[in-house]
Amino acid sequence: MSIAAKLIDRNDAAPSFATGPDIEAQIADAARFTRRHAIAAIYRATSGHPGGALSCAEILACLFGAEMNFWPASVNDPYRDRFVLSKGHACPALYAIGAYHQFCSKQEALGLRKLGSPFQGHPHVRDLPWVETSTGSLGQGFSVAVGMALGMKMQRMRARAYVLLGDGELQEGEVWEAAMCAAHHKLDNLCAIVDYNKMQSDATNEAIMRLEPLADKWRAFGWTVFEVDGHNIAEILSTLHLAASTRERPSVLIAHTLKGKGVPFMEGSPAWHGSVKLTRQQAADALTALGASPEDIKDLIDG
Amino acid sequence: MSIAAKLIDRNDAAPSFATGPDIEAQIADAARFTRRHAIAAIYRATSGHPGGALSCAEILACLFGAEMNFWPASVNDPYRDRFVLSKGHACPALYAIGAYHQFCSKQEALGLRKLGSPFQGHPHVRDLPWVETSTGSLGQGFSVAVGMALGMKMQRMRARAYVLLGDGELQEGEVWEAAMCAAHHKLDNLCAIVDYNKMQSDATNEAIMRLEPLADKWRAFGWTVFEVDGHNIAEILSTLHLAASTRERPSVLIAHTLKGKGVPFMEGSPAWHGSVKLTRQQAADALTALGASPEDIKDLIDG
Amino acid sequence: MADNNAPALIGTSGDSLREAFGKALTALAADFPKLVVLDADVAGGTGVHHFRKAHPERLIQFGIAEQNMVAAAGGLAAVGMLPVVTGFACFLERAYEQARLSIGYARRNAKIVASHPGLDVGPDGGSAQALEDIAAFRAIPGMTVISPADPVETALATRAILEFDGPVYMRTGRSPARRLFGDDHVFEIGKGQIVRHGCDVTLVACGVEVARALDAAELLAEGGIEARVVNMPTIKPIDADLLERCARETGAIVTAEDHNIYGGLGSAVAEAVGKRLPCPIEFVGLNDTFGTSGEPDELAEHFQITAPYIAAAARRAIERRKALQ
Amino acid sequence: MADNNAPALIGTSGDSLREAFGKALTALAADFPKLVVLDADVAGGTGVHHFRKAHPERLIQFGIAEQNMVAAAGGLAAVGMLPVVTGFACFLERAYEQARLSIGYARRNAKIVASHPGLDVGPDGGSAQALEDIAAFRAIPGMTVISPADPVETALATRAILEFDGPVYMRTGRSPARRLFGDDHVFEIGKGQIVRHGCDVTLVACGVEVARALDAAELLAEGGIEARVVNMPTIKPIDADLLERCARETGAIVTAEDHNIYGGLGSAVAEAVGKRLPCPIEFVGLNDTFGTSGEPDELAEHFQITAPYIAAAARRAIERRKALQ
Ligand SMILES: Cc1ncc(C[n+]2csc(CCOP(=O)(O)OP(=O)(O)O)c2C)c(N)n1
Ligand SMILES: Cc1ncc(C[n+]2csc(CCOP(=O)(O)OP(=O)(O)O)c2C)c(N)n1
Ligand SMILES: [Mg+2]
Ligand SMILES: [Mg+2]
Repeated sequence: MSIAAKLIDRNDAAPSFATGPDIEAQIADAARFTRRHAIAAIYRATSGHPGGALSCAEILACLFGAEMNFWPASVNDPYRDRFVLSKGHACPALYAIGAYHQFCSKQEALGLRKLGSPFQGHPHVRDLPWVETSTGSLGQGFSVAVGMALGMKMQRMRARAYVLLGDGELQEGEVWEAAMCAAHHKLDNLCAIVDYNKMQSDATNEAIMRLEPLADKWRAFGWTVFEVDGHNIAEILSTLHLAASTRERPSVLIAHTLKGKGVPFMEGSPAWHGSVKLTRQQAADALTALGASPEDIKDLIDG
Repeated sequence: MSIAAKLIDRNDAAPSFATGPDIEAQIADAARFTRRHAIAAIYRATSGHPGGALSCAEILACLFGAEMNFWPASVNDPYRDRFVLSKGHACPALYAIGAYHQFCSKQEALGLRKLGSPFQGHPHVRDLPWVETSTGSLGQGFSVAVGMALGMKMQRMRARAYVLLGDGELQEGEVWEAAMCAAHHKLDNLCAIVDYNKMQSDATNEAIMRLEPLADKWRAFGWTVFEVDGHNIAEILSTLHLAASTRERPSVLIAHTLKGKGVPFMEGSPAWHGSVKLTRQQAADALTALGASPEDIKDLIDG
Repeated sequence: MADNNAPALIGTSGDSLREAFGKALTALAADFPKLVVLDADVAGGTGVHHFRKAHPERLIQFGIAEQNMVAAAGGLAAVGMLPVVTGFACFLERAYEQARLSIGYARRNAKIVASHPGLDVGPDGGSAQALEDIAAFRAIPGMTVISPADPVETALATRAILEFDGPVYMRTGRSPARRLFGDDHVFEIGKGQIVRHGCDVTLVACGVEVARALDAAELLAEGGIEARVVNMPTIKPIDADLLERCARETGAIVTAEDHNIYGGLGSAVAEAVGKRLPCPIEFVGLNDTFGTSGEPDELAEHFQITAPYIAAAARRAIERRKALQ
Repeated sequence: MADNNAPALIGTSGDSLREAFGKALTALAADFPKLVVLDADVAGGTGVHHFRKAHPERLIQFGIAEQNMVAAAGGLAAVGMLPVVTGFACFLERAYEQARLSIGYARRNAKIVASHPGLDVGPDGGSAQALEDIAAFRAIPGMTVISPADPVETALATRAILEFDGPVYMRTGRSPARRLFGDDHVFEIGKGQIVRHGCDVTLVACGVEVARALDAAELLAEGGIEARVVNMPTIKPIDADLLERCARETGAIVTAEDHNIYGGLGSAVAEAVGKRLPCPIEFVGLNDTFGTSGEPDELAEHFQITAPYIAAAARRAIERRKALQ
């Protein structure tokens, strides 16, 4: 099946996202939903990583809302595009965008981290096939995506593999093995996105383990590098498009983001980077900051 | 003990290497010895990696013959410089240069790879304390050297750590973890040397997994980079000296070498890169090419 | 808008084994001047935040790069430091070969201390619940493997491993742990202890399962079965003398661990008993499956490693012993 | 000057298990169109050079980067390929956590085939002799672990693991191996086989130790002891039914493996017997020490895993059985 054909299928399957005139507004809506849903799920779970979930909302919304040929009806289609959340701890955002696009139920996705729920604290492909692989151990998802891109090329599938990495994750040597390998094998069907929020678990990258000059690293490893504002939907979309037309080389978007984006008391505050427990008041405040109405907040928190 | 004081000790202990007027000639002699001894040992062992042992003879000879404050009497001195052969499979060359500098007996070092001999197929620190750590699994020796450099800094020792890596070895992600870490911790007491012979086990780096642009990779990881002709003793010596005066950053010498250097039928021939068995005739031919006299050859092969 | 409230960090309060470890390490810093602690950006989770606060200059940050950290520990030890590598059990497994070569084979005086083992990890889920670490590290020649049972024992074990000369792998734990031992508790590497007397069956446990084994003994006592409970904090070298004695005196053994039933404590006990004095053994642990998200106690129940399951295993072991007689 | 003679590559000739594997894989390529082979620059040593020659487009080169290779195998399987990861046992251990998560936990249909296990590695020395791989991989939930005994069985096992749907770790071997089985040999995952009858003691072995166990049985026969020899190529899932039968019929067991005595075949047997029908067990293997350089047979002698030591262990096991009666 050609990609063009698939695009038409897609329009049939999910007309509300792909055919609207104002795609950017749709994506902005999805990003807003993603943040609120992720915060609610983390609150209900009494643990989880809000900072890195909030920073990647636009990136996920762009991928799922426009860039990828991937929607609920294509979960078993071998020709679908693949998305891997290599920074698996940000899965509340992945579950939320999945719920928004009907890969799963919104309500069920709020069951995060609970026994019996398929929405584990880190994505597990045997519980939720649409997450494509199991992640949680930093670095591995990127290698898995490299394997997917390789395998799709060998089978002459025109689908693409997308993978989202954390900046702290880039300290794992496996990431540079995978980067070297993808360039060597000329995987132009692979697109990596770095959620460059400048923070990791305990502190800033700068304090823990310096990453700069980051673009130079990727270039020296043979990648085409794009730098974008990771909260600017138009810029992300057009850059993903550019990346998709790069030939013979994999491409990476270094997406400058703000950890905790959208929730003022979390933005830039190191304490909110790791796994945390939200009080009811904190959850409500965060949802208010994210523009949720009192009714929505009640639903999200207690519903 | 200050480094200056140690230098004097050293002159006492090994006057023949460090005080001669023609240090380069001495080092050239040591490199010749290293090649011959390594070939003889591999012949006797009926297995071993000649290519990568031959390519690093001058590098080892410069380190042991001039650069390092390390000699048999200082093997237990906590203030000694440390050398780690991260490309452990090249140990026939390490054993040879060690024998040349009296860290061990020349005759015993020919017992390579034999049961009961401390000269194992890869260096083992519990058998031979002067090899500093056990290597053989590529990538690890570099990390160990980083740990040594860190530990020496913490203890305010002015000694330096040197580590020799293979080019194929640079494909290990652990190498880039260690590189990032050394730059982050500003380990200017660490000097890495890459034996850039452009070949690994099965073929060229280019065919197996492209490394270029290599200097860019190291620079992007925060290192001061020097490129040298790895067979030019004067250049190696002066560059090691330059590297030692670099402050706040670790330095790397990318040493351009020829795999199998000195033995025409091995130079550039992929078949001789991995572990091989030498026939008696091949060993004799190799030793002849390395300028050994018929008598020396007899001694080395049968003695 | 919240007044920039700090979040409640999960599990860093309470008497978890990781907290006990972190505090003990901090207190021991003065006695071990060469001690340095290695972290890979998880100090907040391993208990090492205490040490960092007290001795920032002795906490070496490696970033999220476990391979380099573990091999570098070998280098630190080589130049005379006393390195304690810390991390989550599951992620330290990615430095397994580094632990083997640069610590085990080189026989370095370096310690690896892993928090977040087993189901005790809880909501992070199956990917983070290391159920194979004891087996893997036990197989490395010369590696000592320890899993203490409560905060008191963890503190004692922390001192013991620093005093011991050689490579050690030690598990701590994430969730609040019940205090089992008094201030007079003794910990010696290589020694198990009978913590409850009984002659009908022996329950051998380590880590969080010791508390559950004690509870199981209570359940069994209600049914008139007197179970002996052995706390076996050193999995390697295993206390084979004690196990032989228990095999002789009770003739039936149950092992209990928050780990796969293959390769861990159960396996070490089966080897020792097979070699010394065979008797029926029942294995309580994860039945060769991965974990999932949930609270530690819920998960323990779900995967059947709580007291009732240990008690049931004890009854099976006793039946089997009787059938043999 | 030599006429640019090619070197004699070590051990790529002869009937080593790695060669048998490489040839079998090459022959099977036609039957498994999705089969791809992953290499980390050691194809000359793993037997995979045969496959590369025949099917260069199906050999994926990862360079010296085992972590990425193993996790990428998970990705290849996810998009429908049938990946076979190849490498030296010791270096594949550095991808242990990748095998756990991206293959084991994700339950991918990917195979890991390791050459150069144990003392059989020979002169490369202790650093390269993996003595802990079976233990480590056996502990990963859901991972099948196989170690065939001769070239015939290796070829059959190669087909069997490709037909099997799920994660597998398989050991081959480096040195020339004695041919033990005829063309009618049958290999089935999870099944052991009695390859010599006897009722005084059972010798259970895998890999290169099966030949040595058969020799040990000869030695024992000279002294009037009839040893049963069980070839146990699948270490996980272990054939507990067969072991129970052997425990019942012979009452004494010896395990023999080119591996640490902790965690491997011996451990799997001890678990199964402890759970089913306890009997005295003696463990032949590396006594928790690393190897060293030497020829495989010399090393086997030096570390006491040859036939005479297996026979001595058998006599001890029999004595112990008698003492219990
Ligand atoms: C291999 C591994 N080591 C450690 C961890 C523990 N961990 C979870 S999240 C995290 C910080 C990640 O930082 P970053 O990649 O920057 O993610 P983000 O800022 O986007 O949340 C760490 C260290 C892990 N998940 N995997
Ligand atoms: C981790 C690891 N993987 C694989 C090997 C097997 N191996 C031994 S030497 C070698 C090639 C090394 O090439 P390079 O680093 O370029 O060394 P040189 O050319 O200097 O000999 C390989 C793959 C190893 N020793 N360690
Ligand atoms: Mg970050
Ligand atoms: Mg090379």
